[in-house]
Amino acid sequence: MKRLLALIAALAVMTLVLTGCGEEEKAGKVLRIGTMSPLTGPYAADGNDIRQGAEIAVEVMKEQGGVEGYTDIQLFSQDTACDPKQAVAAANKLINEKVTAVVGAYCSSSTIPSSETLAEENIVMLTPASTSPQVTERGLPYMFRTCGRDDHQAPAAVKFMKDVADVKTLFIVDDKTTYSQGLADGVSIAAKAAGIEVLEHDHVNQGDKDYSAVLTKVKAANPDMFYISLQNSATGALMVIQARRMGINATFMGQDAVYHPNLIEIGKNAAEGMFCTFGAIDKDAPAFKNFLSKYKAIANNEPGAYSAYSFDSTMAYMLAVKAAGSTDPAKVRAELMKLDFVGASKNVVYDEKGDSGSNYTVYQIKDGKFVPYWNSLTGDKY
Amino acid sequence: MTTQESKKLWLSCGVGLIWFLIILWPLLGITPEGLEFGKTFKVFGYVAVGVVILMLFYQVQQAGKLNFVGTPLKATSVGIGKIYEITPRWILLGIVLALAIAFPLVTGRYAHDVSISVLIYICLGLGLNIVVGLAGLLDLGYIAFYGVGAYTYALMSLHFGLSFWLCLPIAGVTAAIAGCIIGYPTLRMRGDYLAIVTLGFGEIVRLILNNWMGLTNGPNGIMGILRPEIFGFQLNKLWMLYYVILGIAVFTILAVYRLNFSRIGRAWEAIREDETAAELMGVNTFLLKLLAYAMGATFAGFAGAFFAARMRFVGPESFSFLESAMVLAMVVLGGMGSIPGVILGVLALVALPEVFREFELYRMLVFGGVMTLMMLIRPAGIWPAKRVGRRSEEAD
Amino acid sequence: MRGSEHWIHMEFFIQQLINGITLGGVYALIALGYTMVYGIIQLINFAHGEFFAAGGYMGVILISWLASQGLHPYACLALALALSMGYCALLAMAVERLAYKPLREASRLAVLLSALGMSIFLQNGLMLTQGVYDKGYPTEITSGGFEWGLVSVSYMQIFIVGLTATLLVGLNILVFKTRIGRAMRATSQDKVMSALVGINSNRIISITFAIGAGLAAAAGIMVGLYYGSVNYSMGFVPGIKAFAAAVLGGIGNITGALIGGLIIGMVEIFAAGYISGEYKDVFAFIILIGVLYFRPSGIMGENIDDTRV
Amino acid sequence: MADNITPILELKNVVSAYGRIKALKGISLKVFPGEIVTIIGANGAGKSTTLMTICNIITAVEGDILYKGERINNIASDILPSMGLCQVPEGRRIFPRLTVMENLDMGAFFRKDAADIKHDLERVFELFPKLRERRKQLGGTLSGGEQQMLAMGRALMSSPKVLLLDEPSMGLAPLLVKQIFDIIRMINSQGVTVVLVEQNANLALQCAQRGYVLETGTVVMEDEADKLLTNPDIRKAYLGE
Repeated sequence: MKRLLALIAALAVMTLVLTGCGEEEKAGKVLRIGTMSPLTGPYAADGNDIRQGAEIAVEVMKEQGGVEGYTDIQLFSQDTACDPKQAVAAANKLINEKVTAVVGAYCSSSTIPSSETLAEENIVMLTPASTSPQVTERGLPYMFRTCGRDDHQAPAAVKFMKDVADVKTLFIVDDKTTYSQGLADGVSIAAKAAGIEVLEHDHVNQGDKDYSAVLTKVKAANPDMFYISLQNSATGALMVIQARRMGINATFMGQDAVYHPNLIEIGKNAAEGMFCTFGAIDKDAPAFKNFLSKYKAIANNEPGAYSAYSFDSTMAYMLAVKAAGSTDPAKVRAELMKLDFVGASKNVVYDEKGDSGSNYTVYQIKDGKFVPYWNSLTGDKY
Repeated sequence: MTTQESKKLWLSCGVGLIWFLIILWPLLGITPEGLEFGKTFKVFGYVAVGVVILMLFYQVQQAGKLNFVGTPLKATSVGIGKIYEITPRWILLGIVLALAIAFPLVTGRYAHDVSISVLIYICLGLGLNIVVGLAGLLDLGYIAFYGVGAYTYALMSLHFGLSFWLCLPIAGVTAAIAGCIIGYPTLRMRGDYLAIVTLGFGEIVRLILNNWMGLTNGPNGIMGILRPEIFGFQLNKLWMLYYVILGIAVFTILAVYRLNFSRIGRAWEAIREDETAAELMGVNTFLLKLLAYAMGATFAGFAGAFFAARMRFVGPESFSFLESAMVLAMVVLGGMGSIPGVILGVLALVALPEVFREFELYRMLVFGGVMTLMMLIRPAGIWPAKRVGRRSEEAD
Repeated sequence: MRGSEHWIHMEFFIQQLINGITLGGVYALIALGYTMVYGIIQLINFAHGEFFAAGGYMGVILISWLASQGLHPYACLALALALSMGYCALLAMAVERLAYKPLREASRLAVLLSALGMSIFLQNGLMLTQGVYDKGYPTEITSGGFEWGLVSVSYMQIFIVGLTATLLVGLNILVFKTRIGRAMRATSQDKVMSALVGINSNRIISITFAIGAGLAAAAGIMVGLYYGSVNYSMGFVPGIKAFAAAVLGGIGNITGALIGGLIIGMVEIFAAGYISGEYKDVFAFIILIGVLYFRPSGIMGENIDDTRV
Repeated sequence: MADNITPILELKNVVSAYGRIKALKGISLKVFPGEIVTIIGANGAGKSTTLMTICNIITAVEGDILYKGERINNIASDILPSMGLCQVPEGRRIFPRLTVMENLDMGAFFRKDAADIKHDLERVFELFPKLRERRKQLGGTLSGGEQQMLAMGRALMSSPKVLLLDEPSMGLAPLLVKQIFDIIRMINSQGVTVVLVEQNANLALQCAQRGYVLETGTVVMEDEADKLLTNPDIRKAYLGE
């Protein structure tokens, strides 16, 4: 009987805790930026890269004297676990933290619902990793994307197959996520249009480690190229290891999610010679080198696939705030549209939709390194 | 506590710590560059100090040295208990309801979001409570019905533009049908076989949602679902949605309460306690078990439809096994078969990870540990139902 | 290559059969732990998948450390296998003592949830100590194999099947021929009576956990070696499949776990090979439900006393 | 029995409970070496609980249990057989999926002396020749009488000093019951002290030297067996006259 009291007490405590969260004191003027990425769950590795990229950007900005008018820049990172519900909760939490911009998320299925929540409060969202066309196609005014789009990546990959690798037959495998399947479908359609025979388009499930059944099919089909569209670099490595062990001789090609040092670290010899499409990052450019040295010094590991994009997204926002002199979303948007800066990943320029263009480059793994091989914009080999 | 007992306690504590060190060190200390001890001992140090402090506290408390805190506290709680006992039940429930109604007026967005989650889970928990708590059927795939409800509304809204209020009962019915489909072949099974089969069904539903491109749009999920409307006015603010789900939750609570104390509820409990005996007494166990599945699924269907309307997006990620396990955890942790118990369980398991958000990476670690700890401290749940588990109480 | 379709189909089938046996062997080893623990205390040990993951991690940690000490790769592997099995045994005993033993008299759902909490705890513990990135196994040890036309059998596959068979035979001897095995069977049948004839049931339960976790650790290392990497969340999916395998074979039954593991492995591989990769798990679960519908206590029958409380 | 001999087993004011319900409300009894003592009483009087409390399956809340003068309240159940205290519980509780031979081996689980075990096994097979025939069969496939024999044989394999027997006659045909009681006397004559719990008071009292009568958790009467047999109250209440 006394327990009903406990229920009331628990409700009251919760009310207090939750209201307490909302009423933080405003000491000085602080630029508050949120990050959202999967910090737990199967995509924690990529999520970690995104958070670290943003942290480095803030550090670099502070070293350069910060943003005028703001005493400090604070980063609030939230975990989405690549789950739409948690992503929306994270977005609401960040709104409560009074952030004015969010860098994230990773999975398109998290980015899309959380962007709707953020849009209600006119908070700027810059995604460093969600490549689904739907992210910027919904007409949200404050949605920006620093990475490329799937519907640009697929044609680039197929163009490479047709023009450079001289592929006649193709086998496609994806792992059934919004991103990996969308891209694989895009490649399938573009390849058929380009006259490449798609022998089969098969799927594996997330969380699987055993791909032997599908790979036996690949071996029996004996394609010229084996296109691997997976959500995660480690699963990509597992795929190539098992494929090589089975004696598949096709050329392997992956996409930007498997483009990660992990692919080489785990895949070792099996990954040698594999191609990957990834937004061109000029690793010799001073901007990237600067980023790399900072990253290594602060994060104490190698940057991942999306670290540089996350860095650039955060940087772009801070630069826009600097130029606008305020965090007023309309003014920031105007400044973001005017922005043209040399980032770690590329020259960041946003178009009307909020996209920043894609400049997919095909990389090849050679001697345990990603080496630029072919540029989709110019059609030239490096 | 005698010195001998205390010695024994400290001894087992020491053995435990050494054991912990043996388990921890290989994970932290062995690297290809060589063996390393500093990091391990740092972590171990924190844990050891924490454990020793807890032990000391426990001993002091056992020795009665903390009575100066405990006694007044106890006196206050006894006093409040007396006030509670003389206050009529409806006033207390009224206070709870008033608090729930006033809640969004004094809180921010984030609080609304969390409390909407709490209310959704209350519907889910109470629904599962019918299956697990009342009828005693272990169900590890319960979240499938939630998914069916969510997709029902999503598809109805997308293809036919039907309103939320019309779809809410439809979602309940489709979920109930799904419940019967799942229930039918499983009724022959008992105990843990039921568990794995329901788990299998849950996974099948999730995989179908993820793979049937034509119907569900696969992993991309369904976007652009309409928010609920009232007289043509769209409820697009979070606090408005809060009242919608509050209404659904109150309806669920009332319905489950009525069911609990009805003939059907008693029949379910009879099945839970002794199925053979119930059958001999003329209870149609087959039909009633099916009904339990269907009723449980219906409430999950309602919750699912609301979830789709609230997120304006449904994707298969939201209906994984872990989610089923979570709802089950809420029911068992709160106390099976007891409505306030389930509500407390939901509050604990939704609020905890939110409170722990500050721990960031340690969040789920702490969560898992606390879950085990709570089960160890209160194996029958926070607020066990009076009619459940008498046998286990006797064994105390 | 496309000339002799018939032979391609035959070879394709044989290759899939080999794939299925390998995968089934892995599931069987994990399922054994479930089945043994279930047999003795009727608990679905959700944390079992985490022992598997921990074993995989200890394997890679030890192999790379031992290799850096200049040991022969095979010696590294053997030593790492033994040590990881020991490590997971200790881990399982600690978990049992801490999270399950105090709940011996409580309702089975309470223990189930305690196990679930432990599973979450251990998974995140692994994540925090080992990081979120996958850890790659040294692939040099595992390369090579035989090839006949389209059919290829790697040494690793032979190793997995061989090790599974050896461990199974060893386990059968342990359970059916030794004193401790008799005590285990007696405890699983009647705990009170076992105490009355002088068996310390707590110790026997602890040993059962240790053996089950040891087998899971062996499976973890084999998975790491065969597939190439381990990560902290790897225990979950095979855990569920192995649990299904244990139930399919008849939970509590050692031979049943083997048969169940092989069936689940085969169904998955053949469904992916002949029907569709994304629906393979659906087929695995449908087979499970179908079998249980017609044989409600698994293929080999349940090995649990009906008189238990 | 003279008071100067120390009892081999003694209960002093033992209280035990299932949760809040007290099953034994302060039982005191003495068992002297070499005798057969019977505990009789109606259903639910606490007879089986007494035996379970002696073996620490149910822990005594109050009072002392002394075995050979030593307090054994805190000694774990699984240690007691090695001290010579062995129980055949109600319903026999043989291991149904262990063979007869394995069941007998379980009785000698804590023993290491192979030669003596073999000797005891022979003795058991002499007492129960049926078991020798069926030694490869699973325990669960035996008939009720055979199961009772197996349970007693298993207990003898631990070479007990004190044997606690709980309702050995339950569910058996009269002829078998007689046989079982003959064997109990035989075991006793070989030097094993026997505590016999029975509902069949007539048979039990004929077999035993002394008896205790339990009613709702308390000892209401204790006396020599033949005196109890002739006690009119007892005859009325338990012997159906």
